[in-house]
Order: sequence, then structure tokens, then C-alpha cells
Amino acid sequence: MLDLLWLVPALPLAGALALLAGALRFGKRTTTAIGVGSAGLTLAAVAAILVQYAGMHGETVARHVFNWISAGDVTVDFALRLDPLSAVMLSFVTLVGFVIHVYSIGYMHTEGDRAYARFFAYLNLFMFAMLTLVLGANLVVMFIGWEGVGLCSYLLIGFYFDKEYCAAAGIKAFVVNRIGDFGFLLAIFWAFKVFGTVDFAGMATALAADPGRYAAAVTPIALLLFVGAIGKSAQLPLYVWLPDAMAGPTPVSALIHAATMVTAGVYMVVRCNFIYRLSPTAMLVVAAVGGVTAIFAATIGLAQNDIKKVLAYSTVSQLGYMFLAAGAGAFAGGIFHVFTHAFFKACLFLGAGSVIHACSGEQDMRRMGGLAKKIPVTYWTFMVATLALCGIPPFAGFFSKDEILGRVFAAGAGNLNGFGASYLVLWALGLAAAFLTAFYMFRAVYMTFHGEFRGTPEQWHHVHESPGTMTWPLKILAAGSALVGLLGVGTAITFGTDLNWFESFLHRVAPTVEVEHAPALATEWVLILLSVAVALAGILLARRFYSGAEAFAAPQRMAERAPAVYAAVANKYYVDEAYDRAVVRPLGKLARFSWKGIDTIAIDGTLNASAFFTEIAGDLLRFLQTGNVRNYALFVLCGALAAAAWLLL
Amino acid sequence: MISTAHVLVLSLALFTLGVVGMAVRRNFITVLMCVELILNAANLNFIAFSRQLGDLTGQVFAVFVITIAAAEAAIGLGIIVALVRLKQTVNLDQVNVMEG
Amino acid sequence: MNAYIPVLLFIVIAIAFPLITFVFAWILRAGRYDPIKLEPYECGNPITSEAHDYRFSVRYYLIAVLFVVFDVETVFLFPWAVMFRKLALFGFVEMLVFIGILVVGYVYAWRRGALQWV
Amino acid sequence: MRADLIALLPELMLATLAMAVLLAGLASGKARHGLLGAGAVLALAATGVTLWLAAGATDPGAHFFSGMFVLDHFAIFFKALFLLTAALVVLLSHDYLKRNDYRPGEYLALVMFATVGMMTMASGVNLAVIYVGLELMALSTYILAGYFRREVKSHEAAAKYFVLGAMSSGILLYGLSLIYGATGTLDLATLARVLASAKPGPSALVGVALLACGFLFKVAAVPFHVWTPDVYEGAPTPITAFMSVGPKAAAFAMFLRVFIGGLAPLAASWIWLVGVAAALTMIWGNVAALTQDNVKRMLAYSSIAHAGYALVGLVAGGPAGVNSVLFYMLVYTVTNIGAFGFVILLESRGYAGETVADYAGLARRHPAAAFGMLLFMLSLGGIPPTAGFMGKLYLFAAAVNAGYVWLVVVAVLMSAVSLYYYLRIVLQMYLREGDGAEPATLVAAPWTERVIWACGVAVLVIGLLPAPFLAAARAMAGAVGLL
Repeated sequence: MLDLLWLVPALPLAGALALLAGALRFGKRTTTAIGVGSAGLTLAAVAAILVQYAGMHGETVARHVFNWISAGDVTVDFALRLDPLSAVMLSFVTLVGFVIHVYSIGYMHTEGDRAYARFFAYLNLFMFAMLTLVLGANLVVMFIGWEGVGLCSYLLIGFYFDKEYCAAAGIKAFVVNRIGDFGFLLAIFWAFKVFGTVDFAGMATALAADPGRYAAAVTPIALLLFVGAIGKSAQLPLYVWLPDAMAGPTPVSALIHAATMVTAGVYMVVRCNFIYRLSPTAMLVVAAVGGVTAIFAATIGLAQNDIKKVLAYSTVSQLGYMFLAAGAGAFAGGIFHVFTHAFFKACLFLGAGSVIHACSGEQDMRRMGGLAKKIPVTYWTFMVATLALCGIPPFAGFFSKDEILGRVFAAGAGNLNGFGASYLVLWALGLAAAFLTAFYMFRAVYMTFHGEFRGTPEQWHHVHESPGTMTWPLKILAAGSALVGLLGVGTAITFGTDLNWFESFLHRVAPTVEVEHAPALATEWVLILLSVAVALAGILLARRFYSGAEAFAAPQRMAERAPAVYAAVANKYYVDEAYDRAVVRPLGKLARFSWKGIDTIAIDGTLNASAFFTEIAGDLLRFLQTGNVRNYALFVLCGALAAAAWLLL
Repeated sequence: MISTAHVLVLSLALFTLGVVGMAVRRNFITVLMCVELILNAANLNFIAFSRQLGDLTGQVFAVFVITIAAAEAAIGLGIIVALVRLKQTVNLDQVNVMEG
Repeated sequence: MNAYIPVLLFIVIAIAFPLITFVFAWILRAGRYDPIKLEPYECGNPITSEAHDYRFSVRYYLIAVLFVVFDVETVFLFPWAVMFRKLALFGFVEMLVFIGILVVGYVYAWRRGALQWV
Repeated sequence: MRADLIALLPELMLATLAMAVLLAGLASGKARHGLLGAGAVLALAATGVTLWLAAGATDPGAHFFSGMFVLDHFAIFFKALFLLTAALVVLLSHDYLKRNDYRPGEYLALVMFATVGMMTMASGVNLAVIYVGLELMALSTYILAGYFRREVKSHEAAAKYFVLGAMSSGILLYGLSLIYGATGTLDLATLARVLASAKPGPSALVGVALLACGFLFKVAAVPFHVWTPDVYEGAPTPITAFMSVGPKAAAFAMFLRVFIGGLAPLAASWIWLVGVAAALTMIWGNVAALTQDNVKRMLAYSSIAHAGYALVGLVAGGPAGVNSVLFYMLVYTVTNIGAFGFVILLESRGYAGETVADYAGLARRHPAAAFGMLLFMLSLGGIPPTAGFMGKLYLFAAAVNAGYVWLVVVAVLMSAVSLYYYLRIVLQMYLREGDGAEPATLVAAPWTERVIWACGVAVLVIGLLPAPFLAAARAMAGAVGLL
């Protein structure tokens, strides 16, 4: 079965090609059969492979598919590599991928046949690219997948191309990603120059054999790779494309912009951990970018009213956590968060999709509310996923997030690479981000599902639970969000007995960087309780602000009925106002500042400015192209003189 | 006695005339003549050098260049004729539909 | 030095011949003038335009093109003729091929009507 | 003598058949498009077979015509490439000539003559031979550029191309004469020996500089690229496709042969010249392409940029560098011909009236062709899994190994920039609706479509399975004697 590893990327590719070969002329049934069918087959194949692999004690299986480039001194094989790391990625990419394929049947059924087929063709193509990325045994194969997912995300973001901003968002995503890819590509060349190979195993052995020899090259390569990761995983300062990417259909946001593609950067860093662990600087940079992004994006999340935007910024923030973990040497921990995050964030997006579906396309939470009664399944699944994201035990997010914070604290206390203080600061940031996360997530829950509905009556009339093809995926993912955390229960929680299957499984390929003296068990318990407490605090604060219909609708009624009572209510109302003034607005202001100020002006500004200047340069060159032969001749003449002068002097 | 140097100076002068002429003259036919100037400057070099080196290659090549120059002139004239038929002008400055 | 005497003679003759002709004409001609006689074309063709107006019909250029192309080929024929015996059969065949190519070009020009004065 | 003729047989054959096509066209007039086209393709195919036989019958190391002419693997690779290019262009032209109602005879014959010239350039190891081949190619192309007599733009293209081309070839020739004077030879091998033995004087250096200018002009490198946009825009589109690949590849063949081969001893002095030219070319070409709205013009600038990439391989030098250039030429040929093929399909609104806006919503109306164009754009942008990515990867790897990291940085950055304008077309096709007025539809041109399909498949196959092609390129230039 392992010899059939190539089937894993091949199956979705076949699906995509079939749909394209049908020139998108298939009816919905055929499309569904091909698109979802290929995804299902992939899942089956992966399941079979993983079952067999489970008995192999995490040894690395490399399957050389075909000799790809072999000329001169460049030799690259199209080789696939199955090891614990890729196995983990494989498992959830295919599972979540399949589930979302199913979900899309219901979500996209309103589209025309063409669009429907196009959608599934792109989705399959994406699966192919993502699996290639995950299974690639060398940097070049990985880069193929890397670019592939980028392309698919570009095509899917711009899926509703009749909307101007969708197309714009697509372009933005692609261009911003190219900036990252530029770094990645340079890193590949550099690595090739230094190691003579881009094969992961080859580079690892070379480094293990003689670390000193490559000391000079390690840091630049690691940093260039990280530039690529920043672009793909939407970290500061290149995160701008991800929120815009929400213009795409919701299943796409769930699959590509939450569960799988955006985690590719983390995966790549962990995959290359043998390089990173040799470069303290790079490690610190990774951790710092991750930590700062985590808190930064969380603050932005506070000011969002579009339900998908909230989730988008929370994704950016969570990705920050993952990098923070990797930077602190907890590679397995980072991947664990990738793993759990895939489930609950996919679940949240699909839930949001279901909500939008129910509210007939409404995405603004200010015109929602009280939906819990009408769409219970969506509500409960959304709630489970939210709790997981907030890190409330025993849901999945708790274990992974706690693992990360614990490791970062340990790195600080144990003075990892002599950067102890910095890691402690980052830990504090992470903790603060956890608080904000809990706050804005429950703000979303209350605004969406609790209180009174604030939309139009006919909207309210139309609100309905989604079809089975949409609710079942929600249930599956919710179950995942609740349970998968148990795979990686931290040792502290079990009072020292090592039940952390996840980390021990990954230990062969991504061993955690241990610090000399890990913190005591008591300390770790304090940390755990602290993080839970912080999360609960956030939830309570949100409840205080946003729950209860009075907060919004009461005043008018009271005013009409009895002016006497009005004062009291008004006071209550003022209290609310006070809270609002005291806490929410400043936070909101901060968020809005960091959002408007930094994002829009600084980053978009630089992007637009660069585009602007290239345009100017282009016009300048156009100006030189006068269309007059004599000027051209003069050009040639001057060129010739310059050349002659150059060679003489 | 004429030395190679003399010829070189002459050919350089011709070459310069030709190249500069191509860059400054408007009349297509004049430009065509400038092309001939350049090619023949090169020919002068070849012949002078082959005499200096006592090696016939240069002269043989010069013969080839003459033929090529003829063909080039023919095509140039052909283009001019077509141009005149279409635009009634041989002024290169009026050949500027495309630019930018 | 003597080698150049024939050349000198040749030059002298070449210069003398036209001079002598002119002198004879000057002696023999009748000196009667009238407007018609002073026209460029004594045969009576009316003058259409100023001689300074140097624009030719495009047709001249067509002819010039053909002339240039075919004329310059002699540059190959000449050395071949000089070395005819030395180059022997191979040279001969090669020249035939060369001429053949020219003939193709000629046939083409002819059939496409480049030769008739329209 | 006999061996000489065998080595030259492909050229002789193609030239003869070209004349035959010329006369046949004369006899049959405008009517017989299909017949003449088929004849031309068959002639090219027959020449290909002859090339194969001749290659088998001769020793790749041998020199012919008293050391002026070789038939080594390098030459064979390029000749095969030229024949392929010519065949594809003939197929592209078929429907186009018919639609615009121009005589096929001279057209096809000229394409074949140009091919003969390119083949000679690839085989010549003597500057005189190379120059003659170059002129044969150039003169044929001048005429082809102006072939559409009723189009002002076509005339203008011819005029500009002629003036500047003649100028550059004159400069090149003057450089040749100086080199001949300084070294007393036009034979590349002897040249290399002489230059290696004695330090060259200033006249030789000036000669090399002028030679480089001529060559850079032919590959359309900055600052000698000025002719490219106007000529590419004005020429009939199939000819633009031809010029953008055939003569360019031929120019690179002679560039490699002369500079890596004959002028190797002077590498120290010319390598920087070419390197800087390459950098300027990549920057200028890509930046200028950003603001173009006419697709032909945009592709013209893009072809300038690609010449820059290929020059990077030339600068890298060595077997790896030469291999990468050969491979890149192959990749670039199939990609660009495909792209221009699509432009031809779209040319339904009068001559060369194709702006980016015309591409709006084509993906809806012509999904298959649009998908092909998507492939070509990605390949030009160098995005996997297309051939273009492989070509670039291989070029840049060679350059990095040779230690020209700065060039590679420029190249990678610029290919990132290039995506702006390649994606503009993809955006138009996939993410925009055609303006209701009169949505541009593709004209029915079966042969053009077949060519596009072939190129699209090639782009994908080379991108996914480059190994055999790289192996070919490697075997071809593996023993880079070049002399």
C-alpha cells in the first residue's frame, strides 16, 4: 500500500483534470460524483496508508515517483516522503478536505452548473497541490505544491468574479504571497548551493554530519524560508491578504484560509526544524513575529462586525501562536495546534457559513442575534468550536494552546539560547492574546446567537437550519474539536506520566528543543490554571457586554411605558455605556487604530506605493519608446559607444 | 606608400559618417546610403587587413559582404517603394504610428 | 617604373579623345540658335517639370533593385572566370548551381511582372 | 568533399524546397493555401529527417568545408528546434493568411529561407559563415515583417526593423573586421588560440564590444531592444511569434558559439558587459511591460525580459549554463508560440486590434483555449507545474553555482514583478465579464487551435517530466566544445 503513496496526490488531480476535461460542461450530479468522489477516494487511500503506517513506529518512508530533473549538477527527484510529520498533516488535510467537499454540495447548490463545476475543479486542484506540498520529499517538490495552493487560493478567492472586490482580493493575495515566495525561492537556491541538495533527508544528514561547516549559511537560509512562511501563513507584516481573502465562498475560507493552506508556513518551518534549531537568531525571529502577530491580530478582531472577518483575524492570531511555539522549540506543539486548529476553525467557518446561509447572505453580526433557537445544530457546534478556540478544557484547543504557552514559558525560564527574557515577554503576549481571543469569540457568539434578532422581519422569517450535507460536516468537525485534544495531553496535566502520544509520535522528525531545567510541576499547574482563568475572564467580560436583549432593545420600550422606571433602566443603560466607554471603546479604538492606521495606511500604503512607482517607471520607459526610428538609432549608437568604452576602460 | 593606418582612419571616418547619418537623417534613401557607407567601411578594413596580413580571407569575405550589401539595398529599396506607394513619403519621421 | 608607361599612355588617350571630339564639333558646327533648339529635348518633347525637381517615378527604383541584385553577382562570376581552369569541373558545376539560383530569382521577378513598365 | 556535402545536406535541401515552394506559389497564386502550407510542412519534416540521417552519417567532432562548418550536437539541437519552430509557425499562419487574403507562396518560402539562415548560424564555426547565415535570416525577416502590404503598421514594422537591423549588422560587421585585423583569422578555434596566447590590443577589444552590440541587438537586449516593441506589434502575428522565438534562439546559438567558444579567453572583459546587459534587460523588459495594454506589445516586452533570463545562463557559462540556455530556448519556444497562437485566435476585430480588455470573460466562452492561455501565462511567469518554472529553475541554479547570485536575485525579483502583467490577462479571462457591447469571440481557426493544444501539452509535459528534455539538452551541449 505504501508503494501507492503517489495515489494520494494523483486522485484529486485526476478529479480536477476530469472536471476540466469535461470543460466544466457536466451537470451538478456528475460534478458532485467526480469532485466529492475523488476527495472520498483520497481519504480512503490515506486511511489505508496510515493504518499500515501506524505499525511502523514512525520510520521515514520515501517513495521516489520519477526522476524529475537530472541534468548537469542539478538532480531533483519527484519524491514523496511519509514520516510522522507528513502523516499527521495528511490525516487532517484529507479528512477536513473531504468533509468540506461534502459541505460544499449544500453550500454551492444555488450556483449555476458551470460555476459549480469550476468550484469543485479548483477545490480538487487545491487538494492535489496541498498534498504535494505535504508529501514532498525535497524543497522543490514542496515549492510546486506551495505555488499550486497559492494559485488555487487565488482562483477561489476571486470565484465570484462579478464582484469587483473579489477579483481585487484575489490579486492582492497572489501578489503578497509572491513577495514571500521570492524569499522561499532564494532560500531554495541558497540551500542548493550550500548543501548540494534540496532533499530534506540529504540536508539533514549533511547538517548532522558537520554543523560547523554550514554555520554561516544556516541563519540566512532559515530567515529566507521564514519570509516564505510569513507570506503563506499571513504573519506580520504580510497578513493583509488573509482578511480580504474572506471574499471567497465560505467553504474555501474554511478549507484554505483556516484549516490547511495557511498552516503550510508552520509546516514548512517545522519540516526544516533541523535548520532552525541550529540558528538561535532565526528561532527568536520566528517566535517574535508569531507572538506579536498573535496579540496584534487579536486586538483587530475586537473591532470587527463581519462574522467572517472576526474568524479571519482569529486565524491570523492562532497562526501566530503556532509560530510562537516553533520559535520556542516546541515544533511538535506547534504542529499539534495546527492539528486541533484545523478542526475547530474549519468548524467555526462552516458554522459561520451556515449562519450566513440562514440569514440569506447577511454577514454583519449587528443585524443578527437570537439565532440559537432557529438553528440549534449550527449553534451548538459553533459553541463547541468556540470553547475549543478559547482553550476551555477539555476541548481540543485547551491542550494545544496550553502546551504552547507552557513551552514558551519554559523557554523563558530556562533561558533558551540566552534569550530568556524575550521569551518571557512573548509568553505574556500570548497570555494576553488568549484573553482577547476568548473575549471576541464570545462577543461573536452573543451577537449572533443570543438576544433579539436585529435584522428585517422577512430575514427572520427565512432563517432556517441548513440541509444535512451542511450540518453533518459541522457535527463531525465539532466532535473533532471536542476530542482530538486528547491525543496530546501535556505531561503536567497527567502529573508527569507521559501520555502525550502526539509529541512522542513526532519526536523522530521534529524533536522539541529541551531547556536545561524545565519548570517544576507546580509551576506548570499554575500556568495551566492561569491560562484557563484568563480565558474564562474573557468570556465573562463578553457576556457582561453583549448578552441580554435589554442592552440593545430595552430603552425605547421603557421610555414609552413609564418614564419613572426609565431612570433606573436608563441608569442600567448608562452603566452599560460606562462599561462601553471604559473598556470597549478604548480597545476598539486601539484595534481600529492598529487596523486602520497600521494595516490600511502602512502596509497597503507600501504595497500601493510600490505598485505606483513601478507604474511611473513603466510610463517613463514608454516615454523613451518614442516611435521615431532616428531616436532608436541614437539609442543603439549610444549603447555601442558605451559598450566600447566599457571594454576599453 | 599608403599604410594600413591610413585606410583604417578612412574607414573609421566612413563608419562614423554612416552611423551618425543613420541617427540624424530623415530621408529613408539617405539612410540606405548610410548603411552602404558602414558596410563598405568594414570592407575597406577587411581588404586593408588582408593585404597587411597577406591573407586572402579578408578579401573573400569582402566579396561576400558586397553581395549581402546589394541584397540589403534591394530590400531597403523594396521597403521604400512600398512605403511611398502607401504613404507618399520617404520621410522616416512620418513612420511613427506605433510608440510607447 | 616602365611597367606603368602603358597606363600613362592609356590615361593620356582617354583624356585626349573627348577633347579632340569636342574640338572637331566646335569647328564643324553651325552657330545658329533659336528657342526650340535651346530646349532640353530637341526632338520636340514638351518639358513636363523642372530638372531640379529630382523626384523619380517609383518604377525607376524597382528597376534599380533588379539591376543591383543581378549586377552584383558578377562579383562571383569574375574570380571564377579568372580561375576557370584551376577550379575545373567542380567550379563549373558550382557556378551552374549559382546561375540556376539566379535564374529562379529571374523567373520569379519576371512572372510577378516586375519587369514590365506599368 | 562528399562528407562536406552530407553535412550541409539539410540546408541545401531546405533551400531547394523553399525555391520550389516559391515557384509553386507563383504558379498557383492565392488559391492554394492548403496545398502550399502542407508542402512547406512536409519540406520542413523532410529536412528534419535529412538532418537526422546527416547527423548519423557524420562525425559530430568533425569540421567541414575546411573548418568552417560543423554538425555537432549543439548544432543539431538548435537545427531541430528551428525546424520545429518553422513548422509550428507555418501551421499558425495557415488560417491567418487565408483570413487576411495574402499570397502564401513568398511567405512560406521566406520563412524557410530564414530557417536556412538560422541553421547556418547554428553550424558555423567561422565568423564569415555565421555572418552570412545571420544576414540570410535577417533579410528574410525584414520582408516578412512587412508582408501585410495593406497594413500601415506592418510597413512601419518593416521599415524600423530594416533600418535598425541594418545598422546593427553594420556595427557587427565592423567589429568583425577589427577582430580580423587584430587576430588575422575569422575561424573561431584559431581565434581562441590567438587570443589565449597574446594579450589583445585595444582594437580587438573594441571589435569584441561592437560584436557584442550586434549580438545583443539580435537577442533584443537593453539598450539594443528599442526595435522590438514596434516591430512585434506591427508585424503579422504569426511572424511576431516566429521572430520572438526562431531568430532569437538562433542569435543565442551564435552568441554561445562565439562568446563561450571563440572569445572565451576574453571572458574577463565581456562577462560583465553581458551580465549588466542581462540585468538591465530583465528590469527594463518587465517594468515596461507593466503598463502595456496591447497584448502583442506586452508580449514583446516580455520576450525582451526573457532574453534577459537566457543571458543569465550565458553569463553563467560552462556546460551547466549552456545546457540551461538550450533547455530554456526549448521551453520558451513552445510557450511563446502557444501564447501568440491565442492572440491570433482573438484577432477577430481587424488587424492587431487586441487589447487586454478584449480578453474579458473568455474563460466562460472558450474554457479550453483560455485554459491553454492560462498555462502559457503561468509558464512565462515561471510558476510550477509549467515548463517555464523548470526552465527558470535550471537557469538560475546554473547561475548560482557559477557564483552570480546578484543576477539571480534580480531575475527572481523581476519574475515576481512579471506576474503583475501576466496575471492581468488571466484576471481578464477568468475573473471578468466581457463588456456587453460586443464580446470578443475567437475566430474559427482549426490549425491554430491544434498548434495551441500541442504547445499547451508540451508546456505541461515539460513542466511535469522535464528529465528527458533536460537529458537531451545535456547530451546536446554535454561536451561543450562549441569549436
